[in-house]
Amino acid sequence: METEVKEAQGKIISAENPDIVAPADWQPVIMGILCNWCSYAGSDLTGTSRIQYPPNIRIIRVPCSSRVDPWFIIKSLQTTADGVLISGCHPGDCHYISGNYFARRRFLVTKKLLNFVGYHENRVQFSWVSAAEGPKFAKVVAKVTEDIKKLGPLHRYKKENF
Amino acid sequence: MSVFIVETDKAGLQKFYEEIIGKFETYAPVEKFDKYDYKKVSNLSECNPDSPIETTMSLKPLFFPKTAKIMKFQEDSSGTTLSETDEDPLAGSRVILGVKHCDARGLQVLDQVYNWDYIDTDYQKRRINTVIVSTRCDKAGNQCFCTSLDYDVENSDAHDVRIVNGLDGKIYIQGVTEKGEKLIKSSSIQQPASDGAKDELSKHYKAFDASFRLKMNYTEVNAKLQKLFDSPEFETVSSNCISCNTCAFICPTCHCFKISDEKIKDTGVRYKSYDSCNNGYFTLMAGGHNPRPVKYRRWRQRSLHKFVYYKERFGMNLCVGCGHCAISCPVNISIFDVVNQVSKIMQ
Amino acid sequence: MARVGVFVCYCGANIADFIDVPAVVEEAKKIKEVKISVLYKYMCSDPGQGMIRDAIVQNRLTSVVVAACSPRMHEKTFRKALSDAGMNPYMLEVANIREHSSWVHQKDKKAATEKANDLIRMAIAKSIANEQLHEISVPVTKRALVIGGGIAGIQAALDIADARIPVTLVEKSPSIGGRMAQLDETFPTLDCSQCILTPKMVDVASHPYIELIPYSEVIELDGYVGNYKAKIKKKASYVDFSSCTGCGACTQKCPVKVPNEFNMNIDKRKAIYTPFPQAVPNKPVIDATHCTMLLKGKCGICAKVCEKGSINFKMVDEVIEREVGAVVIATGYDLWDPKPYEEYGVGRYKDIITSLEFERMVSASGPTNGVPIRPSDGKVPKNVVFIKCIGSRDEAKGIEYCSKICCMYTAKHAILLHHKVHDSHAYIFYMDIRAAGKGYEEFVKRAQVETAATYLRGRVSKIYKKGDKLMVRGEDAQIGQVVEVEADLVVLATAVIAPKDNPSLARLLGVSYDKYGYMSEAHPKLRPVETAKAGIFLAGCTQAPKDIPDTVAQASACAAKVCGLFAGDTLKKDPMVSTINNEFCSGCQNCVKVCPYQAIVTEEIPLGHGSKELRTVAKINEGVCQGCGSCVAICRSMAINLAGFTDPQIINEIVAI
Amino acid sequence: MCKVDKIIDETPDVRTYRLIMNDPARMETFKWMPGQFVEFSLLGHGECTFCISSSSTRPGYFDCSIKRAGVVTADIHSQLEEGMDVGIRGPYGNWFPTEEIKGKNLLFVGGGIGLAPLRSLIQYCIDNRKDYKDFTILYGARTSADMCYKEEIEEWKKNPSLKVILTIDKPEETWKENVGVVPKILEEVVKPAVENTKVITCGPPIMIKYTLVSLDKLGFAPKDVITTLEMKMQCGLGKCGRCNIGSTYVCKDGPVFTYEQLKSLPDEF
Amino acid sequence: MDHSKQIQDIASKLFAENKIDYFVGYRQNAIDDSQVPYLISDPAEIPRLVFTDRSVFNLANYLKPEHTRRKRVGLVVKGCDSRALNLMLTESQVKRENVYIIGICCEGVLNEKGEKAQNCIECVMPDAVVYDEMIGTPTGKREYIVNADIKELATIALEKRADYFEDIFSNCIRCNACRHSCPLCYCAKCCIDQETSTLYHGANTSSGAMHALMTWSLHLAGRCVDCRNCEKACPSHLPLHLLHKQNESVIYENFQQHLAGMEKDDRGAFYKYSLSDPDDFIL
Repeated sequence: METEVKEAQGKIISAENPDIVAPADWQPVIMGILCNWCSYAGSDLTGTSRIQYPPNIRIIRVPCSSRVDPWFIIKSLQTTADGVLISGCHPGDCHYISGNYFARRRFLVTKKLLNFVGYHENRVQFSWVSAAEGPKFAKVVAKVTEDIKKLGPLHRYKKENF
Repeated sequence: MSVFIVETDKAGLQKFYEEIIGKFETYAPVEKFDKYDYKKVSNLSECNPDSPIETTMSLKPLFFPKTAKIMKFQEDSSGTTLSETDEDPLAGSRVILGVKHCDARGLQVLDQVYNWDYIDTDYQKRRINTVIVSTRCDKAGNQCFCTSLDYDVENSDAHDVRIVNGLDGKIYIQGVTEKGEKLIKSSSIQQPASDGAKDELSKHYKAFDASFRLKMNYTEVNAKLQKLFDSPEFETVSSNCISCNTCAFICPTCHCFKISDEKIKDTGVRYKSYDSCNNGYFTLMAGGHNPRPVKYRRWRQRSLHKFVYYKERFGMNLCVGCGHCAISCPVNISIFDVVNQVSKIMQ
Repeated sequence: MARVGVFVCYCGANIADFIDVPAVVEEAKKIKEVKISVLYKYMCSDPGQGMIRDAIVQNRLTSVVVAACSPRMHEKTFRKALSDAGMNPYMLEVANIREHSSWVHQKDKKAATEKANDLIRMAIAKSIANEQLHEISVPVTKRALVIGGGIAGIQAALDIADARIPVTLVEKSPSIGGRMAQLDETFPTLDCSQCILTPKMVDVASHPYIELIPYSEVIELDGYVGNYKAKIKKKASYVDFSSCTGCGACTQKCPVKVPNEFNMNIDKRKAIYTPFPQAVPNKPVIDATHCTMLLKGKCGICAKVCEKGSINFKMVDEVIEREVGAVVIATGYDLWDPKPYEEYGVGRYKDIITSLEFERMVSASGPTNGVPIRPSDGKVPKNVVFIKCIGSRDEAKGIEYCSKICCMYTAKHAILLHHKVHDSHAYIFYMDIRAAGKGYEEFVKRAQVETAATYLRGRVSKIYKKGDKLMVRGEDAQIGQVVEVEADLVVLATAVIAPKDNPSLARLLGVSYDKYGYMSEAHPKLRPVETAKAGIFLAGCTQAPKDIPDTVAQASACAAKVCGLFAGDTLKKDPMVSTINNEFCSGCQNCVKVCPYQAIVTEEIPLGHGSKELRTVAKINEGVCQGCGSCVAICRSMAINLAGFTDPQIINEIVAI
Repeated sequence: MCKVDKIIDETPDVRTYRLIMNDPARMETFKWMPGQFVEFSLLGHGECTFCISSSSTRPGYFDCSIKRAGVVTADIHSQLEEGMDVGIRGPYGNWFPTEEIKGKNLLFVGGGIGLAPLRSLIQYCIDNRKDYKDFTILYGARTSADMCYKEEIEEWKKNPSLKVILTIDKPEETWKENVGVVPKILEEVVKPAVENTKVITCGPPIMIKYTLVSLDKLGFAPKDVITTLEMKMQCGLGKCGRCNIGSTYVCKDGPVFTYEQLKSLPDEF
Repeated sequence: MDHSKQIQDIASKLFAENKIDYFVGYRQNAIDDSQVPYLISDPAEIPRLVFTDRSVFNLANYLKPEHTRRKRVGLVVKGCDSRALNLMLTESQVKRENVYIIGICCEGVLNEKGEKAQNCIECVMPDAVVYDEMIGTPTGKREYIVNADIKELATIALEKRADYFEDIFSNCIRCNACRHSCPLCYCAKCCIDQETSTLYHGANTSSGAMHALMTWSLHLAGRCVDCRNCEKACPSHLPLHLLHKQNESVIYENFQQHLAGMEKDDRGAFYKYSLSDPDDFIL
């Protein structure tokens, strides 16, 4: 990847937009929104199993992935986050019977729409992680972090510059 | 009022514009998404100020932006500190080209409300530092009725420089105010107009005036509307309004705004942004009382404010007859129609 | 302004080794709402909780953030501490700095510390938007409704009633007893089905806490857990049960003969009948589809012979209402119709029968007085072929699942055949023998050894008639050869299927059902008795095929659940439920459509203050809502919020970093 | 910027916030007249208009009484604590004609939170007692718990130069004063003399409406009836256009109007 | 396409039989050749009713309570309008017995330039899908075409596309004309309305507009019927259809070819699900 070359020169250059350059020690912030019954429990298992993963994710607990309104994602991207990871129960395993099926539809459309208006598709990612999948959670976080590091910091539509 | 006139031709006018663009921060109608709006230009090729162009938004946003920061604040454990915003109200001077006279008149009307009692300094600064170069329309647009209102379109002093494409093929550049005169004098176009220029201008105006389809008797309308507060006709004419507020946002003279705070963590900004009296929440009070809860009441406020109240208070009609609202209205309501219809009912 | 206390836990070395906890404590102090920020070795210990309690009182805290292990671990502990200190327990937020930081970033103390700071900031921000919540208590009607009077329904009703909780038992047919009443003996002990069942049936009839409503169906169920209202249709029986003594004169004199469904249509019953001699209640009903008096207005013999004058031809269906707090569904099962097995000659050859028909024949009280016969000529069969997995495990013709009981009852049938016809021989074609269960494997062995039944592993490919015998051609997979058996009688072990009314019943009760029509349990492992709808439970084959011991166990489990539900005067519920702001609700009712629990209904409210016009808005039933938040996210006008996870709380969390 | 010095719970949903400017010099020069209002901001939550409910004759602080009614006021009630900062702009608007009413009998008619602007004027008049003749205060509230400034009312009652009449809408067991809506009490109990009297009234719209009718009946001339108007305001500077009634800007030309002036305005408040 | 006469006849009949309190149609604009939505309660006004290929505005908008106050309404709907109406019926905003629907088999309407409008070229259902009376000859459902602009935008580089959209969002003046003109934005209080929202205290900045327009378009995802009322209303002429068509194409492609409001009682795409919805984008 191009990114790796540039990193050697002490800079991260965004794969999304070459104009965005960040110092090599730049760390993205990833907003993780996890459902209580599967993914949050899974992430707890990652902890109890002492599986190590990158420290960039900040986790918000919600009862079900269906609680996630698309504007959580937009709000995150506009304020604090460089990327968003939303995780829920595997299809069919939803603690609330059908919540993740409704959520899945919304996520697909939201992801495509965000991509359409100019967010790289890797900025917003989704995963199914069950309560037993501690190692998977670590893998997912590592992948998402890696993806977003390549994209560099998110500047568009940021509200922090008052 | 200055009556300094120079005459030139097409090429001369181009040169005049180019010189301005070279010297000043210049704005002109620029095309975007199939419509025109005033945007900063750095090259004459980006715009076409020769003939007046119907812009969607009026000149208003250049003086009274759709959103402006009023102040910033920062909270910490010791308390709250306020600070000025970094927004620059306009330091140097700028020139706006290709303005229609109705838009310019809009500013003149706005001056009244901004300069009574408390003076809005940001607005004031922008006004003082701007030179408005208007191009007189050759003929009326479909929705125009500026000549029917309470101001003298022919000799309007709302703009600083007027450019007229004379019927004789010459182009006249007329300095209307001192600011305008100075602008012309600083340019290289210096051929004074011939004696016939004034006649030529008035001939042009007559032709322009004759092209209007929409005419009303302003004095009569104004007088009638004053007595029509309880007219049921307001309900009829507003029935197909969808309360979308477009008219107010694009109106050159609508000046209502709201104040809102936005805060992220401990810092925040207070904004002032456009609002509209057609909005149902506009007058809704915290206790739930709303003096204008239904559509027709809001329409009544809008029409009467435009044609009666403002005149009563500030001596100018709040509608300048530009027709922007009728063009942008999704359901094609025209305020000309509305006031005409309401006032006719009385006869 | 909010006054927040932050309590950071070392968790021994678990957190302190990988996170610079003192720095975290200092960082939290920088937030203006934070009034106290302290550190302790084990927050969850008694002294740790004491610290929290004292700090709440001393600093007049409005909310508390504990930075420690996962909220899934100790949230309840800390909530208790809050309420002990007189604070609303839901003003607590837990920042998970152990599972989410110290344990997973052990190599990077700086990053782990930073992350802990952020997690605490988020928790503080969220806690500021927390609202005081109170446990929801829902009043309970202490009466249970049991649908279905088979062994599952009987057991559940008796167990609940024994706890002195009134039960309404609704049975579709004229008598309770269900499938078990049709059985002769039961595996693996071969005790007589009637002998163990009928005492229970009598108990039901005489139990002071059981109201038995036979010959009736549930047609409507409204309400929610603790507060259901059921409408029950009592079908017209044309017999006044209160005066009828069950003498049986009417059934004897009735001239109309009808195939007897209790005996699998092997013999006939009358148009006025009791299904079987031990029926409970032992009162006859008139079969309106066959009674000539009801059909044509001629006859009326039964009315003439009835000394009590209990016959009433003018009786009509009656709908009664019962308020109940819980419902047990025990609708049992049906048997699969083996018609698709054309190659076996099903329907063409009279001597191919189903196992339940065989069961009725070998029953001592059955139509043949306990002797199996060939339907074609009434002779006692010698060679009997049993074929298992008819319909079961057969995706092409039948259903995918294993019916679970066929292996065992076929073994039982082999033994029973041997008992009834000593010189007979049983051949059993099977795919696998599934005999998991107490005493089951031994029972199969007994069939194989004691009765010398021939077990042939393989599918039967064809049955054809040769003389008055049936030739059964199949493959013996163990020897790899085609075998042919000459049979007097062929018994098909047909699959167990869900009753055909299950889906419609499920819909009216508002519970979900699977693709086979079985009612769905809330969780296949951990909540096998509950449905997803609170207060509705499942017993027996209505959920999936089961044998009698499993059914009875599940029925008793249901009873335990019902008794648990009724233990208090009110039901206590987590307050994390959705709430609707009527002002914002536009009544589009999409929330109603996405709610998995039917917890949302609509109500009419005045259009404005004192207005007579009405508009429709959604209304959440707190008693039913489980707090998933599906409705919140789909509500476009943001009229719904989920307590504990409100929009402001989540906005605060998002922007807090 | 001002600091909240003290918060007084008046009723279950009304609180009085006593405010002191952070800059003592500005507090010194901050002068206002009864009836004027300020723009009160809880930063990040929004700005609201409140009248000052104390009198500048009692310097060093000023009071704002705030009823929980909407989003911002709810935030103020839940978030604002003693010692916190609030933003204040003002004072804006006109004031009660303190000069014009000199030497007259004064009748104050207040309802609910409507006593707040009156309180400012009452304090002002008490502190300049010699300038005015008879004082009557009629104050009504929905219940006894909804009465604002209970302690101060007690003080007024003790003051021999004031006549204080209280009423609540519905009877309560421990209530010893009048029962009934304000206009009724006005007509039946107060029976004010019309001669040389100015009436100053403020309260909920419905109360004002019927009080004006009663006053008409009692023979008061519209010019002798003074009220303050409630209208949505945001800028306080005659710019934002919200408080526009006809050609009048309530924030500049009001909020104090005589009944006579009100009659000339379009019926939109 | 001129159905003025038929509509006038039906309107007179409805008034004569006292079946309606209001009739909503179009009349000729006095000033130019455009048409104005026309709400009449007086049969005397009927002769002014027209319907031609200039009858653009989606009249279902006038079924919102603020306009016709839950009275009985006679209404003219084209194909797309009727789909919106269908959704309003599904979402309990309108009582079926309160509307008398005159369905038009639409031949497409003209845009401001006098050309056939883009949404009419790409129209999937020109005939009214719900009606009491039908005017014209039904031509039936057509094949779904992915919007030409979407296709084009999808091919350009991400960063360019981002710039393009940032430009769109920064030109938004937050006048809310789009939502007011949308028949399906009937919420009593809108979540993107700055005045009442718990979500936006924000100002008219491009990020505020982006948040608002994105949320708005997601609320219309699987419900938008492509009548383009919003786009016509937008004073800034923003190509709002891009957002809606993008969502529509994703939904059509992935969720059993769902198109909003085509069938009676068919809910929006987000209020139902299928077990076979795509899962491959999820890690």
